[in-house]
Amino acid sequence: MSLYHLQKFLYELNRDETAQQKYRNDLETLLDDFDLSDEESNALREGDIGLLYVLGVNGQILMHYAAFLEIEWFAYLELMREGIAKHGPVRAGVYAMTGGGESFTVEGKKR
Amino acid sequence: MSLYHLQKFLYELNRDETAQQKYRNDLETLLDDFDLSDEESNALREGDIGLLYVLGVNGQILMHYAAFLEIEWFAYLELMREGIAKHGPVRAGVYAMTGGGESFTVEGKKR
Amino acid sequence: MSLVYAGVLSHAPGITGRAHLVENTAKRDEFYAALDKQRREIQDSGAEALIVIAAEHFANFFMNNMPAYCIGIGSQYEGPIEDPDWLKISRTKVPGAADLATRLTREVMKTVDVAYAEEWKFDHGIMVPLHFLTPEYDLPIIPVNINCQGPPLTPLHRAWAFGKALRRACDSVPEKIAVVGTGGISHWPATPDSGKINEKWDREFLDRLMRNDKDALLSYDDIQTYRDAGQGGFEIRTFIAIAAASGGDGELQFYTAELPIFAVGCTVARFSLDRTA
Amino acid sequence: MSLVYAGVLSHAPGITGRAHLVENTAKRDEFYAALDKQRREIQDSGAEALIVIAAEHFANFFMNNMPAYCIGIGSQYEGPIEDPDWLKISRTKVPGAADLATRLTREVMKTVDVAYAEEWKFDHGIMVPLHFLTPEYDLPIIPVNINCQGPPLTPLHRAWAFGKALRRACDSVPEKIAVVGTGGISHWPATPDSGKINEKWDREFLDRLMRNDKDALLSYDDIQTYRDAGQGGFEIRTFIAIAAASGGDGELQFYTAELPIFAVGCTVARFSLDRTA
Ligand SMILES: [Fe+3]
Ligand SMILES: [Fe+3]
Repeated sequence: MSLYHLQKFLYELNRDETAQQKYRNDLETLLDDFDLSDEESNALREGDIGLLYVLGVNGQILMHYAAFLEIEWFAYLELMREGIAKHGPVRAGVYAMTGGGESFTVEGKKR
Repeated sequence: MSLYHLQKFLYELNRDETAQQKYRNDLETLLDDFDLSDEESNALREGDIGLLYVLGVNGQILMHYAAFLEIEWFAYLELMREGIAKHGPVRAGVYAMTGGGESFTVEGKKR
Repeated sequence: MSLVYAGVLSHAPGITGRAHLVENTAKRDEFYAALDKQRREIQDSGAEALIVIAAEHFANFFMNNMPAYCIGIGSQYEGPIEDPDWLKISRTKVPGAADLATRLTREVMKTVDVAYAEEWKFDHGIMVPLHFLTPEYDLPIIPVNINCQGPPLTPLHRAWAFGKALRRACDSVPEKIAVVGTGGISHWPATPDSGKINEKWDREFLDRLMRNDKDALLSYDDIQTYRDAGQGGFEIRTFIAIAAASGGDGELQFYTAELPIFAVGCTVARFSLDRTA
Repeated sequence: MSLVYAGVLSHAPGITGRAHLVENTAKRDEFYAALDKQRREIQDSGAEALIVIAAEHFANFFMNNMPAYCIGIGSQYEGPIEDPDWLKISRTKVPGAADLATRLTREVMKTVDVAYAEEWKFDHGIMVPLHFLTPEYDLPIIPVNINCQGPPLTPLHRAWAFGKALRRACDSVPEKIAVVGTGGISHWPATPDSGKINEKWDREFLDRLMRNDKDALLSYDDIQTYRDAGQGGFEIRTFIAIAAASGGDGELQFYTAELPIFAVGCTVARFSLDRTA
């Protein structure tokens, strides 16, 4: 049930300014508070949106982490697509059955 | 609804070792995270069990704070009684209608 | 009868957050106009409080304690929890209705088992509707959540039961109350498929909703919904609760699938209130 | 039928935490022997998992999201949340039953709206029972909470409905399951009145409980209960849920009001299981 802890990390980060400060200033201590695998911790250290998506993090949680990392909207969508191309389909969570996705907006296709 | 925040402070303290460390080492910063009146903050600074009981803190929350402060069981009960004697009846919360209380155990009466 | 208004509207964060990216600005402004009309209808109803039945997105509720529904009984809230620059809505305080909400909660609890909360950080699911419906944030808000996010989800027939219970509760108090349900229909929010909309599925759902056809509304199955309407489709629970609460026919005031940058088929509708609900 | 055992027992923290202070050690040991007998009965039932319906005390659930009930669907828990020296129970890991609990939750949700939780820090409300009933912590536990602490409380008739739903859920799975309800009867826990026990009220309640008299059990009123039985009296919800789940008569195996240092009338009982429940 490690996905639970990975999502909990991001849930706390999304809603708690103290956690956000800690993420910026003392990430290792913050990571220690959660029961994470090495792959998960590394994805959080590197802000690896694509891998986090493949690991099963819900987009409703992930998109706010991307905003926190100041990743622009269409770049965020593209990072998830790249994650699937690199790591394969989503492994767990609600999206476990989803595929690659494509760009559905005229605005995004221009980028 | 300040009793809500006062109880929330103790709820967090009871369940979170990080908050417990902060209580011991950096109490003012911890207090700043909660929306408390001066009377409430002072009661927490001084570990004033009697006043906290009168302010309406639920005993199920308060007894763990007392244990955290290493207050012995019968002393904990007595502190609540002293609080009522000093500050008057419980002002809010579930116990708002309760009175003074007495010792109901042979073990406690001997103390 | 103290329920004075019932309606539904979309809440996707792009509606405010990506407004500046839209190419089809005519359609966007038509949508905004429909939302402004809804604002006036609520105002004209004389509502003293607005219940917002939302499908929030892991802002307050997580799998460490995920209630089937929750009602806010606080006296004040704050929002948005998201980065204000991202959502393009400034962070603000929103008045609650503690006493009224507590009375409603006690009544609802007689038949439906709600959680309650004295604090709540509103996410886009509530802030986007409020931005359009009470832009001065001067109407007391009672937030409600239905779990549309983390399985096991609230079953559809229980979302219906909740809507009925909420109506009974509203009709038991003297205050005039408006209620809106805010969700999405088919959509794939915050995923690589963001912007995908199944217009056919949407129109079929909206047809059932406007007819307030209980059996047809409750016949959806989560596995099929996920396949045809995405995870966002789970949010039909909020619209279904409104149909149950209103007990009357709906009037679809606006729908478009032509704003995929908003990542949802944009919807505005109101319902007549059946007194015998 | 896969529910194989139903019983109730007291959970007050003094039962372990203040055991060393007791003067009436003979009565205390008689109580402990009754709990040990309950342990053996559960073992002999062949139960593969133990559901503990508890009334927890602001350890996991607070008024920021207080569910009427919650079911734990985690694979592991930890406890006690209290100072182990204070409770006299060492901190330990407790195995959960994630898959079974999730199946039960989905079934219960068809009629009763439970919250669910993937983590849970057990307080004395669960740890004291486990200390006696599964001292090696080797039986998978499914924790359940009913809100007996923070008003608006779960109505009694809904606690009954929950017990019925849980029974239906247990009977829908192949596993053998035991269930215990753990609360107090009259008591004034952690207040200046700690140690007060209304034995007359307790015996009247236990009589209704052992007869499994639904109407008599559901006729209690919270204001009267608070007056006659203290805040602790709100915890009758857990016992009522067990009566509903069992559908059979109870057998009172132990009761005493002679251990006020434990701050509760100490109770152990089991129920026959009505197949037509
Ligand atoms: Fe949504
Ligand atoms: Fe208790």
